[in-house]
Amino acid sequence: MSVREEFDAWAADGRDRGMEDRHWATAKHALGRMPVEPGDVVLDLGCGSGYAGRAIRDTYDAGRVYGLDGSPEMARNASGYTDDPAVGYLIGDFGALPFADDAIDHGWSMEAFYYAADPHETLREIARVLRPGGTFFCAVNYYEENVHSHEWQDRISVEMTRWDASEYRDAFRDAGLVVAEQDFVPDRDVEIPDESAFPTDDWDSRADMVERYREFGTLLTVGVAR
Amino acid sequence: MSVREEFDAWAADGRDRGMEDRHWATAKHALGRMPVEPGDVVLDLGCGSGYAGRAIRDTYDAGRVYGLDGSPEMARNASGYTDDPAVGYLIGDFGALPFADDAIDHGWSMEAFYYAADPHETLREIARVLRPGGTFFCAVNYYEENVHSHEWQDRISVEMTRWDASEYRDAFRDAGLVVAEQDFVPDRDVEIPDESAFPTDDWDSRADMVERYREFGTLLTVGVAR
Amino acid sequence: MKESLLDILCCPLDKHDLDLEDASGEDEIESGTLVCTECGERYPIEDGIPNLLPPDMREETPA
Amino acid sequence: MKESLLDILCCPLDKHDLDLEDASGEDEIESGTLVCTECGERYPIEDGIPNLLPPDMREETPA
Ligand SMILES: Nc1ncnc2c1ncn2[C@@H]1O[C@H](CSCC[C@H](N)C(=O)O)[C@@H](O)[C@H]1O
Ligand SMILES: Nc1ncnc2c1ncn2[C@@H]1O[C@H](CSCC[C@H](N)C(=O)O)[C@@H](O)[C@H]1O
Repeated sequence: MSVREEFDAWAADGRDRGMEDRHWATAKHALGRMPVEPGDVVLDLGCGSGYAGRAIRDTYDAGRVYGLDGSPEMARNASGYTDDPAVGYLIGDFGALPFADDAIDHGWSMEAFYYAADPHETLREIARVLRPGGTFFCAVNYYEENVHSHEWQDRISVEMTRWDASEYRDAFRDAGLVVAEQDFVPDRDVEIPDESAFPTDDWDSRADMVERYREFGTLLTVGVAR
Repeated sequence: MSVREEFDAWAADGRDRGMEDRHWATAKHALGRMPVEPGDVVLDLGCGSGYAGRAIRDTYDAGRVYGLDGSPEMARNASGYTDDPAVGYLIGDFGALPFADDAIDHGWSMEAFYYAADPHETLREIARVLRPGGTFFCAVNYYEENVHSHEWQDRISVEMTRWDASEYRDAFRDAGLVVAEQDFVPDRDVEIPDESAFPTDDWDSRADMVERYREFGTLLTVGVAR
Repeated sequence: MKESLLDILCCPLDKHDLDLEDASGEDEIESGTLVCTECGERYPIEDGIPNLLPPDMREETPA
Repeated sequence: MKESLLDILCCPLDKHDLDLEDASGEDEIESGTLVCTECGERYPIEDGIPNLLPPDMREETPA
């Protein structure tokens, strides 16, 4: 199945908003670190419901924020959630970004980058569209160290790239991005029930759930375009 | 009083270790974000007891780590706390760094930068000694937004620079460093007593103490050399 | 979409500029076509959202 | 200090290379003098720690 078919279905049954709720717990911390200045043009890659772009616009008084998504239904939903004229959504693919060289001040992506058919090519595309000194904040919950995420591939028809932290750093550098920081951002918001509640439907043990959310959390890699 | 006299006295009465204990709560998180690779040369500016350099060496297998401090007694103490031959300490001033151009892969500074007599010149010096793509992690607890820190100047004879977050970003950029991220890193380790314990010797109200540690915490600005 | 987006958009295939054709809408462009000034490839704008997927990803494919 | 530190050290004043004189110590340099190859300024190494403060900050000043 294509990205479009898979995620159009997610958007149609409301999973765009469900992801927003789950991802916000770590996304808010990573978003808070971005060096966005008033007037900047920011791009959200794989925007889903588009919440990150709206938050960037509200927090930093960004000039224009664009959310790109390969699923027309995601872009349509995202568009419907705001009437801020400085926020726009468009349909496009990670492998062929429809932006001019150096057109973007900062890039953001949450739980989307690893769906790129060719992640190396996507990083090169991001390096191309960012102006020199622009940053790319890449946040993922699906990565090698997070063993609890490995099974996610079984539940989705789109192929996913599972790198570890050092593979992210290497790939950024290969694409010409300087790695400025890397971090595991814990999710401190998700409620973890008492020991007595385990096993739950999703978790064999409390220790696993603690490790997944409070220790591994979201892997954030920040690249800077030269 | 000079930096040397002030901080030699601190080192002599053990305040180097006291600072290490207090600063570790936020420093550990900022240190954990550094993109240091095995073999890298890392510089700790205003190293005090030198704990950050030792942690960088242990965590990242850095090639060589140097702690620079303007207080000979601080450098001597720091030197005495390790026998790792890849860790070295030296006496020097922020205003005139004794390193060749592009000699350093990454720079770190915790609760020290604002003592620079000319902070803009110090940033230019840091930009000079970092290789292109090298990062400078600048962590401070004394800054404009942290109103609870303002009185610290009264207790110390060295003049301190009190910038807010945006002044840090502007000054980094003026010195030729790209700002890659900025964050308020909370101190979640310090124990905050129950309401009934307030006022304490140091805190009028619990709300103030919560704000100082859990909300403001340490201001981290990450710059990248071009 | 706002017309200002055109300043930074380009053809996803060859990265050349796009021309806007048959635009309609009031404050914003609600529908129209973006045409590559180099390769002539056409990208639709529907309900105010431009679709800049490469043409082979744009077509409906049966599941 | 290890001799490898010399690779990246320079004179804090004019950023020129330093020569090591009168070095003593076994694995590491315990004492000696670093001399600027350009301006001739001299920086002491004591107890293995080089003092590269600019000369006007190095002297003992009464409080
Ligand atoms: N190759 C590709 N090009 C563009 N978008 C893609 C893509 N592969 C996946 N996506 C989009 O990436 C999103 C991943 S879900 C994450 C959505 C949002 N960032 C959030 O944090 O909740 C989906 O909306 C999906 O349609
Ligand atoms: N101009 C200057 N040049 C070099 N070091 C300086 C300096 N001004 C202050 N310092 C040093 O900066 C240190 C500040 S105290 C912080 C020490 C340590 N980084 C920690 O986190 O605990 C002191 O050791 C002081 O001697």
